[in-house]
Amino acid sequence: MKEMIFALFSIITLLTGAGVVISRNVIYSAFNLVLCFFGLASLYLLWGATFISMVQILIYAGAIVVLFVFVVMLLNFEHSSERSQNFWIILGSGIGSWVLSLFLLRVLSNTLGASPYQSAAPTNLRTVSKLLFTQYLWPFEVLTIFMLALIIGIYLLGRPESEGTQS
Amino acid sequence: MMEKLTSMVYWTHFVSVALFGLGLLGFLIRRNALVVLMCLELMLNAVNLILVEIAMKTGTSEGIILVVFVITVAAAEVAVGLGIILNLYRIKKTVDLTSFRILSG
Amino acid sequence: MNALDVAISALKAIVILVAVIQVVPVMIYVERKVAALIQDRPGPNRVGPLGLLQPVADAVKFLFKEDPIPLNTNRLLYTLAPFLSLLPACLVIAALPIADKAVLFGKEITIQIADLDVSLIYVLAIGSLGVYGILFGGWASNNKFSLIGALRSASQMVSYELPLGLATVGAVMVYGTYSLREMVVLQDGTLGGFLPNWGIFYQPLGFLIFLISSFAETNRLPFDLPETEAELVAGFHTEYGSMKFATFFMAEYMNLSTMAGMMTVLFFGGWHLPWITDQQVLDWVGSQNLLCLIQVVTYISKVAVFLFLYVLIRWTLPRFRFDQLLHLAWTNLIPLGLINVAVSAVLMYLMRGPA
Amino acid sequence: MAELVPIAILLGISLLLCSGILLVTQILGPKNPVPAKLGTYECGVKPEGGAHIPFKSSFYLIAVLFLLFDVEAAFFLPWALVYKESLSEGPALLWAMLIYMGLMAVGLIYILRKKILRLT
Repeated sequence: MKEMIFALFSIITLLTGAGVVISRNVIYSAFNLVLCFFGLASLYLLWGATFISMVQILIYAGAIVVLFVFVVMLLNFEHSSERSQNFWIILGSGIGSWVLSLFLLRVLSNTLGASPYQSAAPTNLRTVSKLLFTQYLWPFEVLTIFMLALIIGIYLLGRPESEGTQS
Repeated sequence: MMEKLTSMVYWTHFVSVALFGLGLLGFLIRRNALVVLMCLELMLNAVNLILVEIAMKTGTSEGIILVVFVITVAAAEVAVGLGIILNLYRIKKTVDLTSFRILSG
Repeated sequence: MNALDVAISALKAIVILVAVIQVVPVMIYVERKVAALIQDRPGPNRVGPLGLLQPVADAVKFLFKEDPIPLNTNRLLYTLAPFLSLLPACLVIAALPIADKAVLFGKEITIQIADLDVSLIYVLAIGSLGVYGILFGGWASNNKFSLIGALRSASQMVSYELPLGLATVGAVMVYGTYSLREMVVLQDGTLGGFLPNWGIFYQPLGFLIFLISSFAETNRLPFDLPETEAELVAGFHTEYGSMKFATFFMAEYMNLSTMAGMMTVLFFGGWHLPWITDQQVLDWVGSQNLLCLIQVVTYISKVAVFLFLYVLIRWTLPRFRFDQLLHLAWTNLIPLGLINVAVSAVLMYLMRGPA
Repeated sequence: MAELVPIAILLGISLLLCSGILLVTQILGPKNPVPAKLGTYECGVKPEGGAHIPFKSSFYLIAVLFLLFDVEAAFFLPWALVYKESLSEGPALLWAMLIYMGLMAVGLIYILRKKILRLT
């Protein structure tokens, strides 16, 4: 039963993921991306990772795609119809990504799928949080400094036009 | 075959790899810079799915912590990427990536 | 999970959803009556006794209106947008714990649709999706006013989501759990002998931030910038008519009741009566089901008080200007939220019990 | 798993409700489209040009800053969950969060000092 639901949500995720790639209109791509993130969040839920699932919705669907939609609305896309790519590039990329995917699937099945290791205790969120703030504290603080640099970078990239000419 | 189709592990691998492949395909064939960024997101999410699977299957914490880090990096990538796209749009009035080949001679 | 469990969950979902939807007509009536009272006019008084059937008349009118789709719109997104804002509003109520438990059919039934262990983040996450309905609605309408309204509304909603989240962090710190249900259970009893053991006495600043942000999150006056009738016609739903317009309206009022419910649960003890523990009430009435009924009534009256506060503020305060609104969020509420978390953390450390 | 079933049921009911609303208006409402009704309403004045006009990038800045601070605020949630029970183990988590919050505050002060949120 659980496996069937998992398969259903997997298919939804893949279809919407394909929708992102093939949609002509950018706003439909963004819409498909939201649905795809939803599918992924439900897959996480089915794996039992409730916190990650909610963070997925909170940050990916609630913030990142909102930003995409904002930019689509800010730019005037009324007349920018996308020309399609050169046929040979499409063919090459298609075959390339297909072969790479097959290769990856093979590798994953051989390494992860074959390993019979199954933990008795499920991952506990409290343990994860404690680890994040004790053992992995320094990577975490480095990430914070990275975010700080990002904020400054964002300001430099996105400041209004009138100020951009000064420096 | 049937036991593969009813196994969550197999489906996880399949979805993850297929999503990664889709993202890669879109990254290569689409010209719209926004869609290219979205495809990058798809690829990062494909990796997240595998990390969650490993963490939940083995009962360890590192997978979850890595997912949190990946989400942060994805947010950073989108923020900077869209900033660059907005600036490019100001210059050329288009987001078609093929019109930004000013460095390729 | 057998068939009976599924049937019970379905029944719970339907009953609670219908109950929350009933907030909409009640709120419409109360809002119009209070507005009339404040502006010294009679208000609705023609349909039914005291105008009580006015919401019904409104609903029927909405149903029988023509529903034109303007030309040059993106038809798919135009049609989807109202439902994109209604769906999150419907889904979010799953996490609200209304009462403890009743015993029916020989089973213990919790009066909450889904007892997730991360229900607090669930509310925040699903609540943040309401912005899509507004963004897509404004963009698909092909109307400049709608687009400006949608952009304003979206900026406002995302800006105020941050203080909202930071205010709930304080509550999570105090209770040490994400589950709203466990939070309410922890608020039983009295604090220091003379106060109810409610979250507001642990997190007064957090409550204030949450209250202010909830006005902005639900696009209510004094933060109803997206709608500003005088500037933007009607904001993002200018081009909407008939039941689609009513759907936006429904979503707004349902979000309002969710926010009121969240405040009740996080800061005002949820289903608990003040000063009295559940055990004492149970001893008096002697039946778990009766206790459950009392809890439901308590919860609903607390929510009603907050809803009335929303109405009162809507009709007494003037509107903010858009830059003032963003200024309030970024320079006041977010730093205040951070300070609240820091001060709570330090205080909790200083006042920690013996290990 | 068991607690996901009610949410799925609620999602189904809400979807039914939404499609029901859509269907009922389609059936009950009259259909008499005339050009004036289908036109864009911009205060009764004829619309000038397309509606999808480019906007100031300030809106973009708000959205992107929201994204960054949302990610940073999301880190508070796991910390807040374990803070209470870690109190007996000394102030390690308190210091971790104070450093983090200090760095976040520096970023916030930076953007406030630069006044990039002015929209007027």
